[in-house]
Amino acid sequence: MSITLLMCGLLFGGALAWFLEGVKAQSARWVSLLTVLVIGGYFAIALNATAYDFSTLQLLVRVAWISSFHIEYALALDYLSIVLILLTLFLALICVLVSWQEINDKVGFYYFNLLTSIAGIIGVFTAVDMFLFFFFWEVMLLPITALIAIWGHENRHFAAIKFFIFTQLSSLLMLVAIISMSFIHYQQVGQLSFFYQDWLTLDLPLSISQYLMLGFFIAFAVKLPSVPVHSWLPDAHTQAPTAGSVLLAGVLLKTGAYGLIRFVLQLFPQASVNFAPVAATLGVVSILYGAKMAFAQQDLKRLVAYSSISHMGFVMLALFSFNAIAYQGAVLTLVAHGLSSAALFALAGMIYSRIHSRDLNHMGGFWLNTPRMGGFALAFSAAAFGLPGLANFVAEFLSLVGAYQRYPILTILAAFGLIGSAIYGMVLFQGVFHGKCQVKQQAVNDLSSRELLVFSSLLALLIFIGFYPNSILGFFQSDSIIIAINNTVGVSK
Amino acid sequence: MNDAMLPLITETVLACLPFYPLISFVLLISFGKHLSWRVAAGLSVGAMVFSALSSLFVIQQLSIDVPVITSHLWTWFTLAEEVNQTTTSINIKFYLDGLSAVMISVVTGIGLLIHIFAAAYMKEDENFSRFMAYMNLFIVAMLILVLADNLVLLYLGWEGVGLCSFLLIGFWYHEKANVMAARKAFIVTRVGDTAMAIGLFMLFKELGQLTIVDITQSAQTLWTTGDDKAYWIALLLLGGAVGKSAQLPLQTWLPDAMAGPTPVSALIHAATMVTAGVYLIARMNSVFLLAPQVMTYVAWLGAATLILAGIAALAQSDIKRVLAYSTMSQIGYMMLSLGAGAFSAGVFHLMTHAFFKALLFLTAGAIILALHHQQNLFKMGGLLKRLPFETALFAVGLVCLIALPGSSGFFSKEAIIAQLWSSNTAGPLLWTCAIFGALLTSIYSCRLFFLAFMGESRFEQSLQPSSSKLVKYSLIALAVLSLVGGMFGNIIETSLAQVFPLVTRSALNEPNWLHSVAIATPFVGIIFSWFYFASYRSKDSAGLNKNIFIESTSGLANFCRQGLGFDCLYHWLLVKPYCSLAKLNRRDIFDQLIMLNAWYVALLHDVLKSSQTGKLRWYAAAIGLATFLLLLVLSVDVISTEAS
Amino acid sequence: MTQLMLHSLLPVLIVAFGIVLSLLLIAWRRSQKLILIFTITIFSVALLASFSLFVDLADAVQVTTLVKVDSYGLFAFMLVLVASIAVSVLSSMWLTHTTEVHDEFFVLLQLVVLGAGILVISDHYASLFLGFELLSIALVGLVGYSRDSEFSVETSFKYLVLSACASSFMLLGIAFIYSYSGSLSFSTEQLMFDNMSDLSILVRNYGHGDVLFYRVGFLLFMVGIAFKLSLAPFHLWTPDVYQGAPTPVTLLLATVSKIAIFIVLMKCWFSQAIFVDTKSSDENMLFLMSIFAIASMLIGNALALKQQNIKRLLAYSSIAHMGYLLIVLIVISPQSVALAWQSALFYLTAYVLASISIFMTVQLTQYHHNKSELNVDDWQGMFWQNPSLAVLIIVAILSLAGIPLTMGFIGKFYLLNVAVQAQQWWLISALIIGSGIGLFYYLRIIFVLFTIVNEKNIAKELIPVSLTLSPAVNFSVMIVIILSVLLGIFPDLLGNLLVTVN
Amino acid sequence: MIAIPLSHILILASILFVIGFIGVITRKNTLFILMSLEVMLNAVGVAFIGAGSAWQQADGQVMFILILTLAAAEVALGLALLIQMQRRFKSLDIDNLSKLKG
Repeated sequence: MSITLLMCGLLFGGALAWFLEGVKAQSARWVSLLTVLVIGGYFAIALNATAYDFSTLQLLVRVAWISSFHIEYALALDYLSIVLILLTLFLALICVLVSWQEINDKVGFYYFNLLTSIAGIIGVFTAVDMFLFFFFWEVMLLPITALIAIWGHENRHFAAIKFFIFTQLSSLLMLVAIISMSFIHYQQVGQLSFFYQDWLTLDLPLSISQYLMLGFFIAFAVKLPSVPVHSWLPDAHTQAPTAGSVLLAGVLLKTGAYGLIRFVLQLFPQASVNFAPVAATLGVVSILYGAKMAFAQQDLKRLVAYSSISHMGFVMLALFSFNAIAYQGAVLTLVAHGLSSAALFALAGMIYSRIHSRDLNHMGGFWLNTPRMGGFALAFSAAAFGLPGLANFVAEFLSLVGAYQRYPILTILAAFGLIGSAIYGMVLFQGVFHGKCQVKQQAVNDLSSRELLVFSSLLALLIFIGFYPNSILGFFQSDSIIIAINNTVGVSK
Repeated sequence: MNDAMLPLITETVLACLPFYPLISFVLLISFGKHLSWRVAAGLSVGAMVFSALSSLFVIQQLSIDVPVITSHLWTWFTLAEEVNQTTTSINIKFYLDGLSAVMISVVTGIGLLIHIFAAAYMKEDENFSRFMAYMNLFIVAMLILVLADNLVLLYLGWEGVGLCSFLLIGFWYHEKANVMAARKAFIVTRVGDTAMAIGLFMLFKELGQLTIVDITQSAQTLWTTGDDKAYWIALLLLGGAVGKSAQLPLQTWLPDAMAGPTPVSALIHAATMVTAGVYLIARMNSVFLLAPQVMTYVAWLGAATLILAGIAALAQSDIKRVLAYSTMSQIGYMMLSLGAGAFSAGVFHLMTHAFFKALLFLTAGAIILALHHQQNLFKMGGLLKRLPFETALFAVGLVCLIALPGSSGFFSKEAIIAQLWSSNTAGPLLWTCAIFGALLTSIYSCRLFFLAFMGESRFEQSLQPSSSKLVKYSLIALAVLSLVGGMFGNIIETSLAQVFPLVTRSALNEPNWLHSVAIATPFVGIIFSWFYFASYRSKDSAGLNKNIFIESTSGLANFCRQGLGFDCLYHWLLVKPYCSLAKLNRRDIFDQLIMLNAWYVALLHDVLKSSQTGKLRWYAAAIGLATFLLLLVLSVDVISTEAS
Repeated sequence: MTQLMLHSLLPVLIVAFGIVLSLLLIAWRRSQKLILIFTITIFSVALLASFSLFVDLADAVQVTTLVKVDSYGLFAFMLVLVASIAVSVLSSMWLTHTTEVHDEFFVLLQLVVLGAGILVISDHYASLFLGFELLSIALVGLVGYSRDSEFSVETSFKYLVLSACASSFMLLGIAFIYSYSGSLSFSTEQLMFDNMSDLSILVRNYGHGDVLFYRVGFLLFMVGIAFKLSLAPFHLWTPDVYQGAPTPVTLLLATVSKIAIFIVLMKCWFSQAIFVDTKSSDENMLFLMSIFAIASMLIGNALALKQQNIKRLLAYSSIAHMGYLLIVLIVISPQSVALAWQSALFYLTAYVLASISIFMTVQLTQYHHNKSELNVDDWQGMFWQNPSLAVLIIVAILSLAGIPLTMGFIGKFYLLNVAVQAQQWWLISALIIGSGIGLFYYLRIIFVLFTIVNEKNIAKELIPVSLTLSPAVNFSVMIVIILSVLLGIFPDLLGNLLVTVN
Repeated sequence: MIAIPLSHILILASILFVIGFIGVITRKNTLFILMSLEVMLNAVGVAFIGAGSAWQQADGQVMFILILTLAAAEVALGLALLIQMQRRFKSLDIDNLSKLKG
């Protein structure tokens, strides 16, 4: 199987969409839909065909790239990246579908950007050369920034710049840490290396590794995002076009969590363990603060954006509890939140396309005309506040059960987030669908069949995972990296 | 039938039992708009019939030899605890024993009757099928709750019923009040749920188990009575229970929940969902028994709630709110009973209460419908003559509520009161509370009856009594159940005997007047009201001051009417601060802080820009100045490095 | 003088003879086209010569005490020549707008290149001085070249006076250094510093001054250099001159003069053996350089923040870039010098390529709007009208901002490598903050390109740029784009060249 | 001959230099600015000659000759611009030249 082919395919599809749109209008949509389907199919088939055991990292490609720094083009896969790539591809499909009628300007270039960013994200999930990782990490930002800046809402330039500067600044810190690591490798082994698995063998003194860990941590915390460096997210999500928000919330935030799992925890186990109380506290603060802020918002997309912050707080808390259950919970949260927040942003987009407003004050009473949409909205907000039976519940439950083993007090505080989430969930759902109708009812149509397809596929997955989480968790029973870390560090009760 | 096949069949039936209404729900929600009333009603009620028959069948299979029937569907997820190297599977698995048998029979039985009633009652509503769908979904969640083999699955049902309750309270979503009531109900119960969730985390940490049977076993082996951990866990579970069962201090949502359609109030907010807290405590009795202190809390909370709700009920003017407070108060009895260790009495009362409270609510619903949605008691009056059938049914319900001898309420309530005095965790003081509560019950019931059914008719318009046979039959069935429900006492006693352990009782000797007092109390209340509320039942309207039919505006009455000020307290203590905090920080203080940096940079830009004057001489001077400054810096640096 | 020495001086000699020949050509026949072609030919021949030399040269060649030819200098000279060719091409576009024959422009241009050529190979303060002044004085002529422009006098006056001032500071500095060390050669000082104790004996014996004079001298020397590199706080002239000068000359200022002077600074600096880890090195000098670097990064970026005029904006951004580049001077030990050189040359290449791209576009669009002042908003919606040109700008801007896929990122990566190895955390912090501020205005430009212009926007009288580009221009645009992206993705193509030669 | 210490010469040169520089920044008339620049350059010349003689080398004098050349070239350019300025603005006030700013 070739991940490179996967990325090239997406790039090629994007370019083709861009080119063909000039030749024949409307073709870009179909081309990108087809591309995503073909790529997704290819990935699924290739996965089935391989004989690798993905419970550990399987190196797929490793060739020299920049010889003066011993930088290599190296890609690898394990279940974590596979699950995240599948999520990415699925959401890519959703993105293509939700943009179907929303985007009417420069459609070809739009889809080009969309597919390019997907390619970049897949790169992030597979790169094991740290320079390459950083390369993809940055490259994926460009098209997403373009999506926000070109097709966004009224304040798009500000949001795009803010988004870009936040992530860029933090990732420069990471770059410094990456370079430092390679230099340490040089000092210890006598050769620069950016290869992830080389780094795992390094013997880092704690005095150094804590700073390096911090460099990585900040970059990923910004992407996750965690309070207090979260504030790019509400703006970016709010201003982005629907697909942009879906992509941001569904996948981009996951790269932060992925980075924490793959790099922060595994490269710097001891430093992470030492830092864990702080990180876990940040996670809890994010949960509570995000929930509180979500409640305060008038803007539908901002509300959902803050709810994402809250949910990602669970990931942070869970990851830094060093507990296998919590780890599973964190991974599942990634998937569940990816689906549910994508759905909520899609919902916001659909409402926006109907009433051209995101202001909750302009909404209310939509149920009358849009019972289907209301039903789905209910289900997705229920997912947001962790209703059992949907994927998010299992994810949060596992995270908290696991985290409780290590941080009882923090977990109890985090559990108050459940109340907070119920509050903003109510505000979200009732604000839109209950109460008296504020706008002309005729304007608000129920779901079209395309929208129905988007929602029902998302909901079906949420329910499926909600009742059969082992479909995902099954992959993470045996490879508990947390156990490995606990063993190396020697943490035990 | 092949004997060997029987367990398998039973298992299958049990496994399918909760899912008939689910099928109906899915169909109704997907195609509801296109279905006629007949089909929609048939579908939802039919599903309930299936469930009810299935539960009848499985309960039949329970016996002394087969005390428990389980049905394992699939493994939900597994919790691998690496420290103890234990792996716990959380299964989607149903567990039927005596306790859940009682519960499913109540849920499916009463549920079926209420569904039948609702099918007729809501016939005219344009969202009929949506309503029936929600009701079905509720039944699914409730059945999962009571059949759950582990606490996580129980939590699923627990949250599911909460969601349905929310949806049904806000069913008429155009009214702001309904919407807010729904929101309140959900959020307040969510507070309790969160406590319960924390309880689960704690349970898992301490015992490594979440399956109820395993918890029972390991709790008894790992903990001794009065263990700290048991105390906290029991307390947290109690938090969940008080939320769901509308007990102090999380009781405020229930009166508002009456905003929902009446069948909802009957099904969810009287018969089934609100008793989930009682079920939880009964189910987790092993843990509670290890924490006698918490048992005492349970009893006291129950007692406090029943008195508080009784007082509040005295001042209500809305017929449904009276019933709501009465529900709170009756659940207070159940809690009191559980706290006193009288688990089966509590569960028995749960069942009888379900019968008569469903009857009361449904009848009230029929009356309200007949009165064109008039719910104010002070605007009713004299309905005895105008709606004799409904009056009779209502009277039956009230008789049970007051617990007049012979009625079902009598058996269950007496069973509770009888066990209080000498209980280890209750005692004479709580017994007195219970008696006082019974007195209150009979007084507010009489007040309600007099106001609504006796005296001069104050409702001018013509009435529209329902002519639907479905309504009549379901009401009659409930009335019969209410009257004869007391006979199930023995069956329940025996079936529950295997579920609940024997609770040791203190050797306190019981005075022999106890029973007489308990039996006499309701009559005292009736007699008291007969005279005290004489004006309410007087037919002589001309000679009377009409003012008594205007709601009293005195402070005390208002205070009571508003549920003794809890709403106000919470509003100022929690809601208001949270909202104003949210409002205050709408612009996100962290964002502001970070954007402050942007502001600094912009300031720097402005300052520096002003240095770009375009004047050559200034530029030249700047070169000199900068050189001079650098010389200074250099010399300072030189001195400092040489000094060091 | 051996044949090797002559051979190694060939590129510079070619340019020098080119100037003489140009003068003869002018005397023979005045033709705009002819002189243009001749100039470009001279540059190309010099480029070829330096490339062959670059490939052949095994070791540095000392040609008299004044000049030392090494491959780094040669590479820099190649950069200078490439930039000069771009300048010639650009100016040919610009000069056709008048009927006059502008042969002296090209002679001046060749003089600038000669000055730069001398600078990059100089090994002595005298040759430095010669190159420096040759460059400056020729530039003064070029800066004020368009006499019709309202700004020409102002610009050239500012440049003349200020640069003369700065030169005098530098000369005074050189005099001080000389008074202390007794030599005007870069490299001999190394000897002196290696024997610190000997030096003090020397000083005591002769009484010829104090180490203080050396330090002050070096600072004054740096003032001159910093002025030319427009390092803060000697940056004030930069935006005014950039704005007032004709666009090709601005490009010249931004590239040729900066490359040459930075290279000579590096040579001078490294020959003084100032290293972080070496005990004998002068910490105060390192400190001084850090101040320059940090101040430039922050001030340059902050000044560009809300700037509308593109040329001024680029001026400010160049201040910041020179600040970044100063990082390579602060290296840990002599072993890292090679990396520092590679970093500097790579970074400069990226910078030159980006500058050429942007100024090319500025030149192309300037006359479309029929005004000499080009604002950022004038590029509104260019992506939809002139995608190739817009992509050129985007790639250049991203390169300046140091975003992956472009050379600029690799350049920044090199710099960070140097800084991390020298453990200069303050510099790194400043670089990160500076980049953050920089992103703001870089992104602003890019977003302007993407603005979707519809009827509503036209009211603002901002008509989107739509040009028809000649195939040649289009081709060169494509070449530049491909080159900068290619080198951004496969930096080995250039990096290996820099590594293997020395 | 009493040897004058090098430092004295350098200090003298510095003083001259500063005087020249102050001239540049205080004079409004362009001509005087050019003259002040000459003073600065000559101050540097003094420093070079002093240093050269202290080290008994010709380098200082060579540099001085180079500086003279530079000064001549600069003045030539300066005067040319001065004429331009006079033609265009009818004034030699340097402060008039401040259109480019911001």
